[in-house]
Order: sequence, then C-alpha cells, then structure tokens
Amino acid sequence: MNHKPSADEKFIIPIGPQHPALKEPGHFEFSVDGEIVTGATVRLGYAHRGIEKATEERSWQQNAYILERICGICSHIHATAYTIGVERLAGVTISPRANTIRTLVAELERVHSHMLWWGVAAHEGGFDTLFMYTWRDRETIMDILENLSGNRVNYSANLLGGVKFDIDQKQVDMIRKGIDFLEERTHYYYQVITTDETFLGRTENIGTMTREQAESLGSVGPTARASGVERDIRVNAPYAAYTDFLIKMITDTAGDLKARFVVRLKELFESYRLIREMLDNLPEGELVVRVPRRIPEGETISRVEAPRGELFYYLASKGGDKPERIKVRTPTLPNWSSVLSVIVGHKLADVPMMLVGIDPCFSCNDRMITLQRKDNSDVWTWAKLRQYGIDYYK
Amino acid sequence: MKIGALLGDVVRSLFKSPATINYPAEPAQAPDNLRGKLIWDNRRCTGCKLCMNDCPANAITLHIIDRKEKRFVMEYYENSCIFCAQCVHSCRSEALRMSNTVWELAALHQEDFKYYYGKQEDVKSLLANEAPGFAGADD
Amino acid sequence: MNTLTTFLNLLIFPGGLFLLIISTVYEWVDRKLVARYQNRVGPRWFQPVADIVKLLAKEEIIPNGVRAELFIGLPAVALAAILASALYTPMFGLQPAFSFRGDLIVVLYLLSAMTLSLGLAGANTIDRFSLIGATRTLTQLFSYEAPFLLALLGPAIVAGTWQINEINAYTGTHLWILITQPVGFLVALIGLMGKLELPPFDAPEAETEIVSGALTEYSGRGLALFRIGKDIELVIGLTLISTFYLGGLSNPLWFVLKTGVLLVVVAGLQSLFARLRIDQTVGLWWRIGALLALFQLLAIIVLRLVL
Amino acid sequence: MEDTQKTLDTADELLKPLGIPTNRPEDYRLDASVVPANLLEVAKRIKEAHWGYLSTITGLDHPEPESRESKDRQWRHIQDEAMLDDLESSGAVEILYHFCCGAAVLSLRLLVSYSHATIPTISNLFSSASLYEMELAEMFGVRIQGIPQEHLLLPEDWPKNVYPLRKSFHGLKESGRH
Repeated sequence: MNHKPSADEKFIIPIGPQHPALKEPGHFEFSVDGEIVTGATVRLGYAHRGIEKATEERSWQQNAYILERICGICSHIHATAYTIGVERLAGVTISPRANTIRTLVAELERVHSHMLWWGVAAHEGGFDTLFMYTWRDRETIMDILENLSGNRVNYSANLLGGVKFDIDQKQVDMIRKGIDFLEERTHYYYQVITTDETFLGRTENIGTMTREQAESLGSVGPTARASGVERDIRVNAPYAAYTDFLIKMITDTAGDLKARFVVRLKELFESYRLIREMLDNLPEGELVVRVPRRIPEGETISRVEAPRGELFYYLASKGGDKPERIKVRTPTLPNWSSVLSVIVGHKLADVPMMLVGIDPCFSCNDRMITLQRKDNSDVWTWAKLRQYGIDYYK
Repeated sequence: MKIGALLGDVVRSLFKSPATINYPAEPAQAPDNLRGKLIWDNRRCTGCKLCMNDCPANAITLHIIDRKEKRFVMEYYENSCIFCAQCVHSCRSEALRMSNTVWELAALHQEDFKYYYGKQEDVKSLLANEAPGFAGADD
Repeated sequence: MNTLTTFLNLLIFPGGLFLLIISTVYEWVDRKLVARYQNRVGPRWFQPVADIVKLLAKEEIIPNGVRAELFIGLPAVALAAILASALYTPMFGLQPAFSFRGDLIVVLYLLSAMTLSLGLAGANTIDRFSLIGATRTLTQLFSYEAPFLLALLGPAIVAGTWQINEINAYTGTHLWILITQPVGFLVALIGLMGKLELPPFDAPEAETEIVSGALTEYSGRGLALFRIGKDIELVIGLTLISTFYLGGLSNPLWFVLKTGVLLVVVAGLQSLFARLRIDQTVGLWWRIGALLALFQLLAIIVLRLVL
Repeated sequence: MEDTQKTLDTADELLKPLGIPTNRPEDYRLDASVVPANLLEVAKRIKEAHWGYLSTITGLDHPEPESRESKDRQWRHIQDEAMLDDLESSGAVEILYHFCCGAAVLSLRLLVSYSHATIPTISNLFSSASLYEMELAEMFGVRIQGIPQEHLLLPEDWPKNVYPLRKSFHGLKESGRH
C-alpha cells in the first residue's frame, strides 16, 4: 500500500481512525495535489452500533433510552424528537407545563453543548487555560441539570406523554442564579475569543463557506447560520413550546471559523433570555399524560433543532408495541459533507482547525460521505498532515 | 487586538481557591433528587412486573414466590442499571424510588452489584431452588 | 583539587544528587503554579518523584527501525550535558564548583546539546509523530539559540568577563542589570521559555497534534532521563537569568527568592497564551527577538564608548 | 401555519405537470409517489425551483409479497406490468426522499422490488445525497448507479448481500458468518 507516487500523481493522505486531535474515531482521506486539497472523504462507521435495527426490537418506552444514547451531549434533544413523534402518532397532546419543562431542558442542554464545544476547540488550538476555565464554568450548567433531573449527562427528562420531574420555586431560583453567572462569563469569553491575538491567528478567515455553498450543500445549524443561511427549526418549524416562547435566529455573514464561534456564543445569550422567559411564566398542568402501550399505525416526521443543527426523525408504526422503523439523521452528517467540500481548495494547514469548527460529533453520526476517491495512496499520519501544511506556511 | 486577553483572570485565579476538589478524599455532595441506587418497598409491590418489562437495561427481574400473600423477590443488577427512573414512573403502586446517597459504583467483583430485595425467607427459598432453568418456574 | 572534593562536587553538591532533588522541587512548583493559574488543585508534592521512579521501573521498549545504541545513548548524553553545565553555575547561591575563563560559552553550548540530542532522538525513529517532533524541536532550537545567547552576552560585556562567577560578583555589587538592560531581560526570559519548549512555544510536543513529539517512542529509562534533563534545564535557566539580570546570587536565600519569583512569572506566561504554530513562533522570534537583542547590544556598545 | 400550506401548494404545482400522484397524510407533509423513471426529472424540478433542501433519504423494508388486487397503499400508483409481477413474487424496499422547506416536508416515495432494486443517483443534483444513498445501498441492498460501491458503515469484511436493516436479518450468526 505504501507505494511512492510520482510527482504529478495526486496522492491521498489517510488520517485516523485514532487521531490525537479529535478524541473520537473518524477516518479522513484528503487527496492532495501539491498543496491544495482536491478531494476529501471521511469514512466513519467506527461508532456504528446499529441503533436503528435495535429500536425495532424494543418497546416504545425503552426506545427513548437507546435513542438518548446516540450522543452524549445532545441526549435530551434526541429523546424530545422521538417523544414528540410518538405522541403525534398516538394523537396525545401533552400539558403545557410538561411542554415548557421539556423546552427548558433543551435550552439548558444547548448551553451545556456549546460550552463543552468551545472548551474543546480552545484545547485544539493549544489554549489550555481557556479550556480549563470554560469547563470549570460548564460545571454550573451541569449542576443545574443534575439538580433538576438527578443525572449530569443523560438527564432522561422525557417520558412518553410528558416529563419526569417538576420544577419548584427553589429550583427556579437556583437556575436563575446559575444563568446570571453563566451570562456574565459568556460575555467575558466572547471578549476573549474576539480579541485574543493568538486565538484569532487560528480562526479568522479560515474555512470560509459562502452562503450559496452552505445552502446547496445542505449544511445545518450554527455552521450554516454562520454563513448567513436562515435555517433554524425553532424558528422555521417551531415544535414543543417554541410556539409560545419565540426565539430570534442568530446569523453572521463572514462564514469563517471565527463567525462560527461568534454565532454559537450569541446563541447562548438568546438561550439565556429564553430560559428566563420560560421560568417567568411556567404554565400550570400535570406532568405526564397516559400514552397507550400500543401506538396506532401510521408514520410521522419529527424535526428539532439540536445544538449542532437540524435533527430529523422518521417514525413508522404498524400498530404494535414495537416500532416498525425509526430513521435518525443527525446534524453533523450534512455538516461533514458541507465542510469537506469547502475544504477542497483550502490549504492543508487549515484542515484540523476547520474540522473542529463544525463541532463534529462522531458518535452522533456513524455514517460516511464519499466525494472523490483516488486509487494510489501514501500513508501519512495526522501529524504529517499538520506539518505538511506548516512547512507550506514557512 | 490584545495580547493575553486572559491576564486579569489568570492572575486573580492564583489567589482564588481551586475549583476542583480532590475527591474521594473530600466527599462530593449530591443534589437531593439524584437518581442513585434503586430501592424497592415489598409491602407496596403488587407483582405486576411493569418495571421489569419497561426497564431498558433489563436490570430488574421480579420473582413471584406467592402472589396471594404478596411474597415477591426482586433481583436488581446495579451494574447494568442506567439510573433512568423509568421503572419508578412505570410502577403504579409507588413501590420504587431511587436513593440520593448511594451512587458510588465501585466493587471488586460482579457479584457485589447483584442485590436480592425481599423478606429473608423468600430470598432464601428463591436461592435454594435456584436450579438451572429456574427463570421460568415462578410464573 | 584533590579527588575527594571533586568527587563530592560531582556526585553530591552541585552535581547529581542535589540537582535531582532541586529539579523535582522546581518541577513540582512549576506544575502547581500553572495549576493554580488555571484554578485547579495541581499535583501533590511527591508527584514528580513518583513519575520518575515509575518511569525508571518501567521496561524500556526499543522500537524497531531504530539504531539501538543511539536510542539508549542519547538520553544519557542529554543528561550528562545538563549535569556538566550545572557545575559552572552558582547553584544554590554558592560559588560554582568549577570555573574558568569563557565557561559561559561552554554552559550555553551544553544547554543546546541537550535540545540537540532531543531532536536527534526524535529523528532516530521511523514513527511519524516523533519525526515531526524532531524537525520542530530542531527548528525551534536554531531560532531560539542566537537571541538567547545575545541576551546573555549583554551583561557579560558590561561585566567585561566571560566567566560566570565573575559576572556573578559584578552583578552582585552593581545596579541590577534588569534595570539597565530591560529589553535584554525580556529577550532572555522568552528565549528560555522557547528553549524549554514551554507553552506557548510547545509546538514540538503539541499534545493534540503530535502526541508528545520527539519523545513519543520513549518509555521507561529513556523518558525518565529526558524528563530529569528538562527539569534541570529549567533550574539552570532560572539561575543563569537571575545571576545575570537580577543582581547575582550570593547566598541560598537570595537564590530561592529570585528564582522563585522568576518561576512565578514563567508559569504565568505559560498559562496565558494559546499554542503558537511552529511557523508563528519562528517568525515572531526572528523578527522581534533577534532584532531586540541586537539593539540591546548596540546600545551597550554605544554607551560604553560614550561613557 | 398558512405559509406551510402555501409551500406545500407550490410543491404540488411543481409536480402536477409530471402527473405525479400526491397526497397529504399530515398538515405539514406532502407525499409524492414516483417511479425510478421519473425520479431524476422530479429532483431536477425541485432543485431548479429552489424548493428547500434534501434533508435525508429513508429506507423501508416490506418483506411480504403483495398480490395486485390488494388495496394497500404500497403499489396503488404502479402501472407497468413487470413491476407488478415482481411485487407478487418477492418483497420490496420503499425509498423516501425527504425535502424540507421551512416547516413543510415533501417526501418522494419510490418502491422497488428486491429483484430489480436499481435506482439512479441524485447526488449530482444534491451533493449531500451521496452519503444517504451509500447508507441506503448498504443497509437495504438497493443498487444505486453512479456512486462508488464500497463499504461506508459496515466493516470491510461484511459478508456479501447481507443487508442488516431488512426485516429478514436477525444477526450475523444465521447469515453465514463464523
């Protein structure tokens, strides 16, 4: 396999599946012509657990828990998409209080996911102090979630027909205090990220994606909004309590890595506002409504806005107590295809930071995209990719 | 464009006490509605096995010794339990709750995670005739 | 010098044992300070000792595709170079064990021999990560050597001698060179951090990019020797800068105080910046560092002519 | 809600000239039944009209064969005889192309029998489609002309024509792997 290509021949740089930058298994192949990346394929599947097949052998109640474990940081939004779909199939409408609590936990999870992401992105750029500070402040949001639901990561707040826990006045004050602290810290980090010289050196106009590219490639979430594409399911197709608590869509036009940081941070301010609004007028109503164990026959599509973008659920039932088919399309998947086609034409040195830029979640999408493939290849490591780019800069 | 935007924070944190605690030397406090180890109240249990069917991790097996005198034994595997409290919500007679003090999962071998809840004599009789193929015997 | 005192000097006082102890103490203080800057608790006092003992106990695996003698020899060469250079510095505020005219150049040479052997150790293997680490270490070595040397020459010229303990005596009696040559101090401090590959100049061992650079293939004894070498290099670097710029070291109390303050500043700088890419570090240092050092030297020479 | 209806109506107009039967199972959804022949035609019209974006492609397995007369929604719109014979002998795979625009979701439903499961690729119109098509091919055994035929999710040594998401698949042991 290690055949040395001649000068004009393009060659492929395979990296991964274990690479020191991202702690998750993904295998990248960049075909490179001299310095410019001409093609990119990512081969995932290393975290493929056959979840869709598994859901066909479990009851509707049990499926919520396996779907929650598709992703560690956006477990609640997966369960929300699933429960909204099943409740629609069963023709059950849940109480406004349960609906609001479900949306509140979804926004708290968005804060948690974004803070985790920019801590890791700072660590990728070697900014360990910012990584330590961010993850220290993230403890506040995890304590809030633990206090509410009883579990730090997989909070499993959802039940078919409502939510598991209620929020009393003491918890409301606790959330409010935590949110005030987090808002003040987010302002501080916004300052740091947009002014610190060394950090801007790694993010400004790197990996720029124009609006047309973002739209045609079907990219979703903050990555798309950073390029000016108005795509936010909470606004286009409001679900759960987003019909009563309206959210403002944050977009940017620069489309580069810095814009992606800025969009996510501004989204946090929007989330803090929404959380306070929800806490102010938490409607009355019981927590859970009875949902039959056998869901009537039918199919439905449930779309929600996960922290990384649009999450698409297709549910079909044949009237039994086990689903006929559940299809999950997670947001990182189209983001992969959009970033990898934007990488084409970029310098090799920017590739690592760009990959981190879309907040990839491998366990979220155990799939692969093939855009272009050359036959000959020379084995390089992730490090050689970086060094190859760095020599170019010198 | 500032060099070292974190300067203020870095110097201040030299004098602040660290945010990290050295657990397990210092105990970590858990919130009051933490979902820890499952606790079963055999007086309230009606033996309907809803918890057993709904448990996503098959961590609960309910053995019915005698339905009339309501003598049941619950076999609970704490290491496969995912602490989601679905059983607590499925149970119609509120016989299950999750402790908020016992949550540290560390033991030397698997058996330590296997608990038999129920009256002494029921558990003994269950274990006594724990012959192979026992699982189907009690239904 | 009868053999007993040399034996004592080599093995006990400024030599082996004492250096080992003081380097682990300084490594612990450094890691504890960086941790506190990052609001963490940080390691316990015996952590560096525990690390080294663990490493020495571990089996040393020699990867294939590597020249075995070089793989084993290089860590020893690195440590030897560092230990030798310690003999000429006023360790712990006392007179250096040996001293001769021009020993400043020898010490600087020995210090860069350490980084050189680290680079060679990386280049000796076929593992990609250490190859990258080796090229980065050597590029950083060449870019940090000259300005650091110039920065140390400033006080030497002012003191009019190349002998460290004479410079030590001179700086002890006169005004702190830090005040007369602030630029030189800055260049020396940043040059030291570049030499020791402390963040933000830790591209050669960027954990998220190339695992641990040139040391990726090393385990057990080799890694332990390199680690000790690096710690001692930190101590020697701090003593050199404090002898030159902070008014000499006449007694142990001064030694601990001055190097301590310097360590607090170095640890602060470590936790303040994001890691610079290797091309950014080299670009920054040649454009700014070298020029500053040259201006500093020019200023001294011009001043000496005028005064 | 009314602008979703408007978006769905525009989609309806798009498909009317091609004589594609459509129905609305839910207020925000529009289903259109297509056949392999007119799939590319429909996809091109959607792209030119900039009607939303391709969100994903779902595969459904219908293992039981169906006689012509049965009124099941599966094959109501199919006319060509050869397809109907196939459907009576072997099972079928239904492929749904989901396009989203705002709150509206247009799903193109395409039915292919096991034996003739070859469909054209739409990845040159929608570049992100190649990923979903690769997954469909691997999981349901649908041959898609125009995209590289190699493993995407399943390991390299996955046995030939064993398709995990088909109802007939119950684990690797029966399907002849060690």
